[in-house]
Amino acid sequence: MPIIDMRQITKRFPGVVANDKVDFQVEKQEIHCLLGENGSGKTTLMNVLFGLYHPEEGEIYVKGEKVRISNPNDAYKLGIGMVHQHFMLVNQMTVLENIILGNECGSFFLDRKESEAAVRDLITRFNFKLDLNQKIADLSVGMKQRVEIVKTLYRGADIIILDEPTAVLTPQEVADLFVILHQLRRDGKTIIFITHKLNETMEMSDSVTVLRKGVKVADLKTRDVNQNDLAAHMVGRQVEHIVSDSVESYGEVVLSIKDLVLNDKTRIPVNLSVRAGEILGIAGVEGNGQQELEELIIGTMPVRSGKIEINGQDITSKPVKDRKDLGIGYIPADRHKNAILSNFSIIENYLLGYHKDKDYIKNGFIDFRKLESDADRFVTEFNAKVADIGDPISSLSGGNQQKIVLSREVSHDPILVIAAQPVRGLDIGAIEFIHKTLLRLRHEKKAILLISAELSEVMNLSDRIAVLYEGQVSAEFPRGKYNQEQIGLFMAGRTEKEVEV
Amino acid sequence: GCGSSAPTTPTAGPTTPSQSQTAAPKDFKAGIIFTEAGLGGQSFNDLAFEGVKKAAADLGIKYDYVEPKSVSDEAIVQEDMASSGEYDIIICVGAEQIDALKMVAANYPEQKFALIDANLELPNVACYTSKEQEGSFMAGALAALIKQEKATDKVGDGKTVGVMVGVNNPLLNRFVAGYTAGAKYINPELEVLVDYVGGFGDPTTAKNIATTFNSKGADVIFHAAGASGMGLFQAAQEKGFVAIGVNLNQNGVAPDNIVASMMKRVDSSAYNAIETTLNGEFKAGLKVMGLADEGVGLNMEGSNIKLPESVTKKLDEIKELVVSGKLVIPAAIEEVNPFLEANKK
Amino acid sequence: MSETAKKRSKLKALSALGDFGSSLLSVSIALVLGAVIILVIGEDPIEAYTALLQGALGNARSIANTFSKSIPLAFTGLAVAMANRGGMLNIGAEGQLHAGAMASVLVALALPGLPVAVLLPLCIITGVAAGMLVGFIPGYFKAKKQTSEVIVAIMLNYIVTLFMSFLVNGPFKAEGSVSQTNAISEGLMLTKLVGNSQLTTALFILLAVAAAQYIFLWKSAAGFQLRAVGSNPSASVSAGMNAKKLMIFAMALSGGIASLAGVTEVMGKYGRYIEGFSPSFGFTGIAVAILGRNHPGGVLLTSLLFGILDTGALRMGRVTNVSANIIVVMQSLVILLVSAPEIAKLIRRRSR
Amino acid sequence: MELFSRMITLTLQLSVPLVLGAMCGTIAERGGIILLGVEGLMLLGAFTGVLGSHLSGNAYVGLLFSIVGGGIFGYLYTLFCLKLKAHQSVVGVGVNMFASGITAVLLKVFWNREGMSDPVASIPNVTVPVISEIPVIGMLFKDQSPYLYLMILIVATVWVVFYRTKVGLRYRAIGEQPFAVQTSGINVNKYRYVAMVFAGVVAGVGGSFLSLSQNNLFVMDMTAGRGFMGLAANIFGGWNPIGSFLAGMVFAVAQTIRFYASDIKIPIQFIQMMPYLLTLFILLFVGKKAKGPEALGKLVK
Ligand SMILES: Nc1ncnc2c1ncn2[C@@H]1O[C@H](COP(=O)(O)OP(=O)(O)OP(=O)(O)O)[C@@H](O)[C@H]1O
Ligand SMILES: Nc1ncnc2c1ncn2[C@@H]1O[C@H](COP(=O)(O)OP(=O)(O)OP(=O)(O)O)[C@@H](O)[C@H]1O
Ligand SMILES: [Mg+2]
Ligand SMILES: [Mg+2]
Repeated sequence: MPIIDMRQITKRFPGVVANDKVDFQVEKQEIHCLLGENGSGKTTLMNVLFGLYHPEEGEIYVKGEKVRISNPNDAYKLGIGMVHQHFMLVNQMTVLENIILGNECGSFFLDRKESEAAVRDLITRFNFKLDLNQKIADLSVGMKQRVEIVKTLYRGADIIILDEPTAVLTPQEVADLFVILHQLRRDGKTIIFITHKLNETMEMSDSVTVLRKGVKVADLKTRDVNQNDLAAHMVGRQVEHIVSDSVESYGEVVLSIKDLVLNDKTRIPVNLSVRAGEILGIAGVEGNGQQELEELIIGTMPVRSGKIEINGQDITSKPVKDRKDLGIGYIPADRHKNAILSNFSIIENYLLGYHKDKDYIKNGFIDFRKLESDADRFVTEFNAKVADIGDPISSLSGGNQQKIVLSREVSHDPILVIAAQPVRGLDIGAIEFIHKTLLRLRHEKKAILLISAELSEVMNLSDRIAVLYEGQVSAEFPRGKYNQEQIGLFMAGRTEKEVEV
Repeated sequence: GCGSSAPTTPTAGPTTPSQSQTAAPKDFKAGIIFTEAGLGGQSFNDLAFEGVKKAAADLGIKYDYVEPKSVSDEAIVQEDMASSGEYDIIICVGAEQIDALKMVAANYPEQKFALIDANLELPNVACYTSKEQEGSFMAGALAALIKQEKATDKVGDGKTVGVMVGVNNPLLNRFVAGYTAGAKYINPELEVLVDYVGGFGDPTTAKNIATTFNSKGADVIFHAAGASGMGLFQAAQEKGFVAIGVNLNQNGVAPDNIVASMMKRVDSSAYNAIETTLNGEFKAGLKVMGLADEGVGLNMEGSNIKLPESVTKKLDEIKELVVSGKLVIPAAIEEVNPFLEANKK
Repeated sequence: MSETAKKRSKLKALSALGDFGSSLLSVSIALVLGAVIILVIGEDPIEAYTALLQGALGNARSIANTFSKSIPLAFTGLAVAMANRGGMLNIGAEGQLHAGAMASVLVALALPGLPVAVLLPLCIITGVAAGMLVGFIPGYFKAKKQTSEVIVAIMLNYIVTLFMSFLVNGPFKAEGSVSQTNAISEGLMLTKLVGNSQLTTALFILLAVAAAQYIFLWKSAAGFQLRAVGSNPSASVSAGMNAKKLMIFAMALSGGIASLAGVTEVMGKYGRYIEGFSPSFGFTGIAVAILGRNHPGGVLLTSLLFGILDTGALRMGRVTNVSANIIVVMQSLVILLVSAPEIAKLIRRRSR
Repeated sequence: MELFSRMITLTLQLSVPLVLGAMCGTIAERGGIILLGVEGLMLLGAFTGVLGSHLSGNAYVGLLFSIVGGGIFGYLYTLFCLKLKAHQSVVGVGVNMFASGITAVLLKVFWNREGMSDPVASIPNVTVPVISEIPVIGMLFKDQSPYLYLMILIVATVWVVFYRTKVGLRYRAIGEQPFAVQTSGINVNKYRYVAMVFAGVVAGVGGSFLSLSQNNLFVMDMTAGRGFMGLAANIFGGWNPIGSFLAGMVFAVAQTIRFYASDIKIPIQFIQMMPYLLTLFILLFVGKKAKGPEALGKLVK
């Protein structure tokens, strides 16, 4: 008997059938992947199970009994917990406070001691490394996720839903998460794991359900399938695997970073350079200076010490706009925060960063004719699914938003493209497209700085790789020199000498 | 009921021949336009309104009134009333209506207007102003005399009295000037504390000013601060000092502590405007209501503080000096010192 | 391309119409509630509302007055909307309009010899400059010190009005018992558009400013930047905008627009600065801006609604015994109900 | 010394409405509701207090009225903000206007008077016998309004509830990340309603302090900007009960100086400006980050 049995679930939103008569069964104590492209209805289905959405049709059985789940409280009573795609944590509060929120010890007064004891019990049992008194705002993404998991455990969940938990994690963190999930399963918990990453599905799940456009297309045992099968189910076609080819000649140095200090504590200088026609990949566990590197080059963070040059021109103390005008295309890691005006139209989003350019601005006014025709062209060229370029960009899915950002940043003939985590949270199709675009740009002799926590992405695309560790470059080498394990060691702070021995 | 009972008592001004009204035409209608400050808080708007209401009761006339929300509304209402032709007299309260009335009254030469608290020379406008400084001078003198004669055990040996007014403007500074002059006229050594509440609807601040004054030694305090003044009376009762009321007889609010009220008979001005128009005796031009005309003056009725004859006699003497024109009371603070220099005893 | 553009504008127009419909419904509810209050105090609501409509729209003069009353509210509404678009709440329009009014009058008084064609623009420009200065301060504090612009502006409202009170009772006091400056020359005042009404060429200034604001915000590069910073400062900074400068700019601009409420009042209606001439135009402007969806067109419509209520109230107060305070209550109900879009939805749902 | 003690007493009195106004703001805004309507809520409290005292003849019944009335108005305020999804800043402007108008209308209804009520029974100041004789601290117990102690009690209670209880933890979380709290199975809106009722109560008490303790009647618009100052104190105090308390005290000290400075020979307007100028200078030199609760104004379903 499946522990979760959802039958014929249908959930409609205005204009979309998000779940169309979906059957979904999960066995006790398994890790069950829910696989599907963006917008295929995975989150919707799980929100139904967690009581956040109410389906138009269908029934839910938990542990054999028919249930009505009308809110998250009901779900918790049935032992169902959920870790959302966007974390539901209170940044200003401590880890402990976040975990106990809603289920605190004490009758009226908060019994901190007892709560802490209860949580501590839990984290030692599962071997979580968490400082209960740290503020959430100071935690890394991986840590935050751990807090989310502890939260569900603390509420007594034995069925834990994780919505795209690895989308924002570094390889190390992903590995750590898998260890935790396996441990949880050993302890009798059931895990539902939403993802669109095939390798992860293969690596850690027991069974897989695939959704496509709101319809369930497959129920599989992981051991019976391979990645290609899964991809075919998911996308409905075979998928390419994009790897860079080798290039014989590079152009001049475009970006040159001299003695730049990323980490104010260690103050170890960093030297890097990117040549025209070259992709320099920056690998490393997130939080090791990537953010600073990105911001120091683009100019949103002032340079304390060191020098940055573009085509030999010192830009160290130039304002952002002047730098961008030299020909920098910039895809920031946090696109919602740094690259998008969400309630502005798609057209207007194409103006962001070009709000002073002669192409679009005539006598201080916006040349909408030119802007709209460019927007139309970019949207088509980049294959973004857009109903109307006058719609707010927030009406697009993340993948399509990223395509808008990418097309904006690379279509103005930049000499340097900084792409930070460019495919984070995107599905296979979109990733394919973005990777192809980066390679195309490289052929067009652009210099590309690719910052990514996704090691395979860096290894597949880069001509050279630099690994960041605690604000310094722990290794720099041409592609192919080291394998994944070795690079993993650099990411942990080992030097080339240590690794070669 | 204390302050509230007062408005029902005022006998309409001295010019009330009460026989003439018997044949009041049923359709006589007055319009009254208040200042932007509106009714409430025992301001001159309220006083004028009392006069109109009394006229309605005595003379059987009808009236409409408007409380404008801004100064510019006053012109709209004046124009609207005048153009309607419904009103036998339109009474405008407050000097801030002068600019608008200058235009409107000129445009409607047949329409009769009364302007209260300001002067405008037009053939169809009857104007009434008061000499607040004269009444306030009496209040100041009273304050000084109470202290000098130890008229009540609520005052001490200190040499300080106080006055607070609603805001710092020329009209209210007449009260300040008159009071200061009056107090120092009696006793040049008195110190007169002055403060401005900052509004007419803030009794709390008024009370704090009063207690602060009192802690600095002031034990007779006068106000011209509308409803804020209620805070003064509250403080007077709590701290046990003497207060002087304003505009209408406020003595009943705290009869043990309010020794007198400085009356300003705006009500009789309004009454007079209606009555003369009704009787066909409307006369344009300015009527100044001073001590001489009983337009301002002290009222001790209803106070439980009984003044010794030494005080009342002296007050009568001073009043005589003012009425006869021997003392010309300063209407601005700058004029107080020259006045005192000139009238050194 | 132009096809989709047309469709787009049609859709926008439709949704605007829907918004307008809900607002009208809310206004009606407010009027019904007002009618109940009027009944309770023993007056006839029909008579009262007839008077209100007549007073506001009964003849050319009252229509003109209605427009004239909506002008200062439209200016403060535009001002608050401008700041809102830049991500700032300008609660200081009251202080800004007082500063503007005083500055323009003082220039007029100081330079009586200049020809009107020179002096009038000079007065307006000085007034706007003064408003911009007062608006600049909270913007500057916010940008440089991260102090809440709300608290700074509240303090400035008190400081500016007290300072104006000082000027008008001290150095620039006119003869007489009113706290006001001397009158400026009559020729300098804004020209009346309808005889015996208060509608002046201020209307044209307003329409020009509203149009300019629309064009600025949605058609100009600077306006785009201002809205961008207001909507997502960090993305704007990453795109090379100077967020701090733009914040200050938005507040200064807002202050300048707010000042026009004061400038056009004193130059159009009074011919002098009078203490307390503004019945909280600045605060009501917040409601006007938000009810007008921070859009110049919406602001103009909303202010007109307020103008109708204000002007009509005068007649209603005169011919009935409905006091000014009841009108204040009704206006506040209009503000409250129009600000609550759900009310219209709730009612539609019920009636289905 | 005598002067000093009087100044202290005055400062304490002045602080009561400011601190309570600030507390009202703190309670509401920590849960994510923008409260520009403190002024109006206080005015309504001042009115209901006097009404209660008038109807019953007992000032303490008046206080009770202001408490209950404040709670009801706090509830209605929230109804607009949450159920009717009104723009919260506009609700503030609207409520301030409504309070001013409706109290004036009701003055006419209950007392048939314009602008102010008849005097009613008021709550006298108290002097705690023995303790008031102790030097220095004695001042705190000599001739003080009972509201002062009520205020301290409220500040302490809010602090304890915020930082020492379960509901406080949840409520503070609501102001930062209501969705997170909601997914923990907590009814966010219920918490907001309850908190806003308390915010209304605090405003009501602050209002009736003016009408029943400082005075013995209601005067139109008698709050005279104290609600706005309270709101400023709340922001200045960092949306925190102790901060609000201290900020309210700072403002009160500034006002006390204003009363004692009125004999200095400078124009009165500059003296009246002092509290506001002082606040600006503190902001300029001390600097105070304008970081409010993250979810201010955000609604959940
Ligand atoms: N609240 C909503 N209102 C309207 N439509 C929605 C809503 N949530 C989801 N949808 C629609 O439902 C469909 C399924 O969305 P859902 O978020 O479940 O997809 P998903 O598989 O989780 O995708 P992703 O990988 O992007 O997380 C999409 O087409 C989306 O547009
Ligand atoms: N409240 C909503 N109303 C309408 N549509 C919604 C709503 N929420 C989400 N959607 C739709 O759901 C789709 C997926 O949204 P979501 O935010 O999950 O995207 P994402 O996961 O960031 O994107 P991607 O998976 O493509 O990277 C979008 O097309 C969006 O239009
Ligand atoms: Mg997604
Ligand atoms: Mg999803």
